[in-house]
Amino acid sequence: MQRIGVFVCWCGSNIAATVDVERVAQVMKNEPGVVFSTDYQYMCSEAGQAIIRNAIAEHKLTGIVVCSCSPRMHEATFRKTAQRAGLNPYMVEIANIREQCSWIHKDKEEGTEKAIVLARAALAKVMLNAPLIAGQSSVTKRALVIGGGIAGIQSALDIADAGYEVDIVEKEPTIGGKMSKLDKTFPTLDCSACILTPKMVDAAQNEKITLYTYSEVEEVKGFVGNFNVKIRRKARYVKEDVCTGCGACMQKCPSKKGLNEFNLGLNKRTAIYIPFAQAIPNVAVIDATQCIKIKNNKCGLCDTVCAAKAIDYNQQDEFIEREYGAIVMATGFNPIKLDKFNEYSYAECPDVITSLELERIMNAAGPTGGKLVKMSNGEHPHDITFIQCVGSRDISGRGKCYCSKICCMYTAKHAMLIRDKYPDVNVHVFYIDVRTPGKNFDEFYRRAVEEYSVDYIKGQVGKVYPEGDHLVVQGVDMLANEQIIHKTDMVVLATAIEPDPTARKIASMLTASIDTNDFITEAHPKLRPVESPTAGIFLSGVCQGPKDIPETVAQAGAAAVKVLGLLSKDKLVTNPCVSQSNELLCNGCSMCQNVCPYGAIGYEDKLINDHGIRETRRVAVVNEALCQGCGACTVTCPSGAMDLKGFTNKQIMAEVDAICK
Amino acid sequence: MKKLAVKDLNKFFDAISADQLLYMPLEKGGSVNYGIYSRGDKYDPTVLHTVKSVKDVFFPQCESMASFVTAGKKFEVAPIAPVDQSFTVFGVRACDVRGMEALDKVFLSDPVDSYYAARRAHGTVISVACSAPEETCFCTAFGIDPTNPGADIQAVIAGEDILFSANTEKGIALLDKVADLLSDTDDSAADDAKASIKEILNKLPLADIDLSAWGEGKTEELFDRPEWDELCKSCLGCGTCTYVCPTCQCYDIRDYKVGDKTTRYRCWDSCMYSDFTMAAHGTNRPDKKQRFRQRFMHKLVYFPDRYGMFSCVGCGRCVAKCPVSMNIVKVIKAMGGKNNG
Amino acid sequence: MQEIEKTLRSRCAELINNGTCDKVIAWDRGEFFYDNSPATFACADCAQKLVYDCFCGANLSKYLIQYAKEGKTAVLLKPCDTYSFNQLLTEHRISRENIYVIGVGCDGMVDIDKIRAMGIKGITAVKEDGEDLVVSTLYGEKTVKKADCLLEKCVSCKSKKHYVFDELIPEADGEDVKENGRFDMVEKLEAMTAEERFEFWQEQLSKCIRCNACRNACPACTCRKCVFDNPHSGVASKANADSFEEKMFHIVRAFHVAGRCTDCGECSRVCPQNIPLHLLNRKFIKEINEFYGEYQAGETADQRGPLVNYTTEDAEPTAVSDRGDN
Amino acid sequence: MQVEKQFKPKIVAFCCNWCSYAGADLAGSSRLSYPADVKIIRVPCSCRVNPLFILRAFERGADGVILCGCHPGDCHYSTGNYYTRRRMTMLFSMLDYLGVEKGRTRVEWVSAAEGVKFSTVMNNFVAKIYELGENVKLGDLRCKK
Repeated sequence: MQRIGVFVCWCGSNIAATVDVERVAQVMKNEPGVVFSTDYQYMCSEAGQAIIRNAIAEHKLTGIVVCSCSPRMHEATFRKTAQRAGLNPYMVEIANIREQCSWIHKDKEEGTEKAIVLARAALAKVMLNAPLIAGQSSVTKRALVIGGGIAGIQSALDIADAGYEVDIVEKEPTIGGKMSKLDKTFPTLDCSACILTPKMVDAAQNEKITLYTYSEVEEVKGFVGNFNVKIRRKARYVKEDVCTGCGACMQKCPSKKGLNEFNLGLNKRTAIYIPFAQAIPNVAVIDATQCIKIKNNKCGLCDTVCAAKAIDYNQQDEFIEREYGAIVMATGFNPIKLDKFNEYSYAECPDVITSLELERIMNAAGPTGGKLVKMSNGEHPHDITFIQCVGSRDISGRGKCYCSKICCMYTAKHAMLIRDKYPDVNVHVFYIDVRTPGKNFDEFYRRAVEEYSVDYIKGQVGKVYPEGDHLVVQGVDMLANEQIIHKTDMVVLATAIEPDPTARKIASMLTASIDTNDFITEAHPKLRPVESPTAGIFLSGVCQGPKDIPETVAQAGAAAVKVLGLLSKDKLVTNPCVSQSNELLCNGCSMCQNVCPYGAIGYEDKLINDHGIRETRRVAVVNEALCQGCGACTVTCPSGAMDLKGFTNKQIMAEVDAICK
Repeated sequence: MKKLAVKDLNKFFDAISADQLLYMPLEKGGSVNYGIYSRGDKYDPTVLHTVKSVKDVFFPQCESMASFVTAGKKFEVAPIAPVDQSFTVFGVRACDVRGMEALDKVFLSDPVDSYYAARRAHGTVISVACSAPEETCFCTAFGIDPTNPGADIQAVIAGEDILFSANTEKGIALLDKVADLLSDTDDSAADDAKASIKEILNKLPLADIDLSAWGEGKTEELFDRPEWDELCKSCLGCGTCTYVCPTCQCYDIRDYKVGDKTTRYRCWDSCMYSDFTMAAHGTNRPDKKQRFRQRFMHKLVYFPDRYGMFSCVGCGRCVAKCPVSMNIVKVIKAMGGKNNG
Repeated sequence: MQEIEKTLRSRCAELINNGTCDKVIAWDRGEFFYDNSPATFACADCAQKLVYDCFCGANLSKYLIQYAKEGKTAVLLKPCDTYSFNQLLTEHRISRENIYVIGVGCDGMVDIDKIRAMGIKGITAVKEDGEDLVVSTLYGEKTVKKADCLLEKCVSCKSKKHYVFDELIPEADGEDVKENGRFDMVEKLEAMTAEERFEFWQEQLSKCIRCNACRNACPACTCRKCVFDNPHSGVASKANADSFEEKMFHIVRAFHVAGRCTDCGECSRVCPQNIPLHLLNRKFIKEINEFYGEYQAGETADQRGPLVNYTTEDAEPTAVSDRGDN
Repeated sequence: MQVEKQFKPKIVAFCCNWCSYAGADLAGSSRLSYPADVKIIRVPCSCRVNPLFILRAFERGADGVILCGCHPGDCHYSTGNYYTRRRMTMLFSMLDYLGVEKGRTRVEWVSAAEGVKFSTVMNNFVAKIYELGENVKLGDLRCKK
């Protein structure tokens, strides 16, 4: 017979304000099976935990129900408490009377009634709990970083620095990501390339780091500590280990119509190309869609001029498989597509550009050699208008409902740089709010306004259209409450940023949860911001949410620390709530095997003694190290031979019964 | 002897059911079973057998016996009292009447089953002679006369009339109650009807089935006979034969817990089921042969040993209803007997 | 039929004699001409007693689970039974190498109750004569259309083709029956209002006596221990208690065989209360066909059933709830 | 005179641990209310929910059962909710076929980030159950008080 203790937490007033915690404890005291019941202000506090420990000892409790906040919050805490008192940690059940009760109900009577039902359901379950012993699994001491931008590079460097092997998979031909495209960084205005490229070189030269550029993650199997990842190495048509990066091929290539991706398509490049001068690896790649040799089997000039004999027109995609203990997602972001924002005439007017395009135009290595010109005619502009929140904070459904966070600051940077370099250019900024939280951020913005006389206009732009050589911006000055029709030479759109489109696919492969905006969900928004709820998956950079470079670098380091914490373990404690096959009931039909996503179920011919009848039967056997405890098999099994420890059929039905009572 | 026009049967039913429940064979969803008569329901005399026998009235397939209510840690038992109202059952065939005798042996002997006993005490049974026996019938092999079915009142349909005669005080009292509807008549019409039924009975293919291999004291002779191995093979292990049988009396007692209330009920069980009489050690009769043998040995050997009568009444329900046509007739014949070819 | 029966007898005797099999699972004569019973025949002489006529409705495939564990077993399978056989192979309940399948031709099995329901009494024999049945009775001969007397499962026969066999008797195989109308009644029910459907099923399912004949005859219900029999499952029950238990039993049973049921019709054939249980299974089959593409369980022995499969584009459950409200 | 008892439905919500239960937590921490009639049972994945549990709930007197899981494609266990989707489509179709009101059962995909959706879904579902009233078609008589 179970001896259950019930512990009702007030959570200060969080629970106690809408749930009569004393009554809950009192009612539970009279439930069959309950030998002790009490309430306390903060069960999770040391004093609260002491009450639990003492009660376990004093009343010889065999199981406990804690009525408190969500088990996602403190289940682990109370399991440890139980364990310290000598009780199996899986003899603990949580009744969530905060998130799912006190916080959503106002009426105290109603809240109390519901809390009692939830407590009864937890009691019904715990009565059927059985002590579970966690197993162990090994840890492959190697990490994978998906994405080779600043986030990925930083995470990889930090992991490698601690002495662990780490691989970076980058889908572009070079690492460097978005930061490599930036001209200057706020609020210090130091040169982006100057601070990034040394890190890129570090990454390339670190013997613990392996770079797989121009590569994509194809398939992920396994689980924390034991991921098996298939990586597609896309055909470069250039032997990576042979190419010296001399660039002779680029000089000779007659196909010059490819859009230069690095410059966001603002200019053209050859079919064989090195993305930019400081690319890592400094190796050419052939754009098969542009290459005359590959398309028409003519030309072959690059092969002729390549002294290193690095060209291989017949190269195929290659696949490699690697084992990893941990995976860092650093898949980054992109500016959103503007096809739903026709009012800005972005598609029609070359002089309407995005901020990222402006970065390239301002950059000495960019399409204009760093000279600020109108893309339509190469003329020097005299008036530039910035439009903020293009697609950010958008509730019309066309854009993103969130704030992209970095736009206010980079626009201030752009405005300041332009005014600094071209004092003759007037700069206007249409904004909804200027958001400058961050060290030295507001000071930076004020400098733009005060020192550089940038014209900030609070208001939204309704329309941008071309008129002769110029552009006309129609907007509202909300402070002056007047319509503005403003003639300008260039318009720069502070385009919202969104997670890279590959993020969703990769998250699916990793079984990491993703939110409606395709940002990867963190295990806890405050307390576990760099971990995914899926064990062994960590988040670095903008894939988790919009952030600037220092935040990205900080998070990348934090993710690396979490990875290191994992890799430094020799064994992991596995979740004991795994499936279990009852050999006496198993029909051997293999249906469970069909639905198991982990290949955790195998079949064996076993000699079974079924109440005196001995025969060899084909029965399911669960590999507990592989099973992740989803329970798909349990529902597929018609005889109920498959059951899930910790969430058994009987336990769940007991909860159902208690609720429907 | 009392007479009533068959077409006036509903008046008879209405009169009886005015102050008590009247059970009779009623069609529902295409099958005929005993149900509670309500005004306008039709009795179909051409239906020989109900699917479930009259056993379902006196020993219902499922009946609650007690409930336990917990309030906090307190616990209260509330027994459910046996029936205390009179009721009537109409349309019982001779085989089912004999079936009730077999049930009486079990349930009315010490310790008396109070639920069954109460129903027997409060129930008045009106039997009806079989006018068109079927080829599956072999009640005569057990000495049953389907033209004289017995019970409190027995009836026979003769042409346009149904003729009643009371056999017991309960029967007399009931006929008195509806005396207005009935007229007196002599036995001649009934005798004629019975005679023509008997002609059919003589033609029935199973009428002369030989039971000499069975009966009291045959356990040792029959228990290990090799025929059981083959006989049991086609058996599916379902409970159809036991549930349609008028004499199978095994039941299980189970608890049904909802919230604070537990209802203890009993329901028919079948010795053909793999979980029948499952005890704590987990082994009852572990294989099909043992379960199969048990049912027939019980009907034809153990029951005679104990009560001096067969507990098969030859109604033929199992013969007609077995999904794989493996039935008591085959078993009887398989073990020999001179007429059984 | 008589020809086939003769061939079957001599062929089965031959198979036993030449060591192809040590026993044959077939049908044996019952007490009457219409109640053939599944049986095993383990010698060449016994095989002469096997019966094959229009009263061999029982599907023999399920017996193989228990009786084809050892040695080599030959079995007679009608076209519809071969689906069940394949499904049992799929689920590893029988092993192909232990079994020699004789596919027997079938043009429909007869339901004696349907003949009786025509008011024909005292039946002593039924002979097939082309499309007709010649019924001998105590009161003379009567001729009826065979089509009017078929078992429900034969009325809507889906195929006369054997989906698995080692040999066929007769040699020529039949073909799928495309227009079998087996979903007609399901559609009729679907067209009713929810209230009417509820009434229909309430009346039918409340007849259930929980005898488990449907389950025990079903070649898809092959659990060693049914959840309803297992005292540890938490749902064990025997009663046909007040209102819900039979319904629960039948819903769960239908669900457990969903995607596995070959629509062999045994459940309805064996029900002592004549509950049209096949209509539950056919509903699932129809829905599976409509939602996930045509699927016939047991067509081959290596299919992945629709409920242990998915596509990322599957219909949402709202596809059901958003249907027009009847 | 029997006093008409005010209908208070019993509603069971099965929520997968990774998305919907977290979504419910988020609804809670965002103080987005929904009726107290809803009681949540946590399961690791929506694919853990056996149709038997849903029938059990109705048998024991539930008036509505809702099953929430991760959006298809986002299952923590990759594929669990795809099986759920098929199973529940089949179960709901069968219940409808048996004449049970369609609105009593529902599947919703609610992510960990969709606290608002969780609360909206529950409010709508509860409203639907109030509209349908007491579940009389599926309950076991023995469970009625």
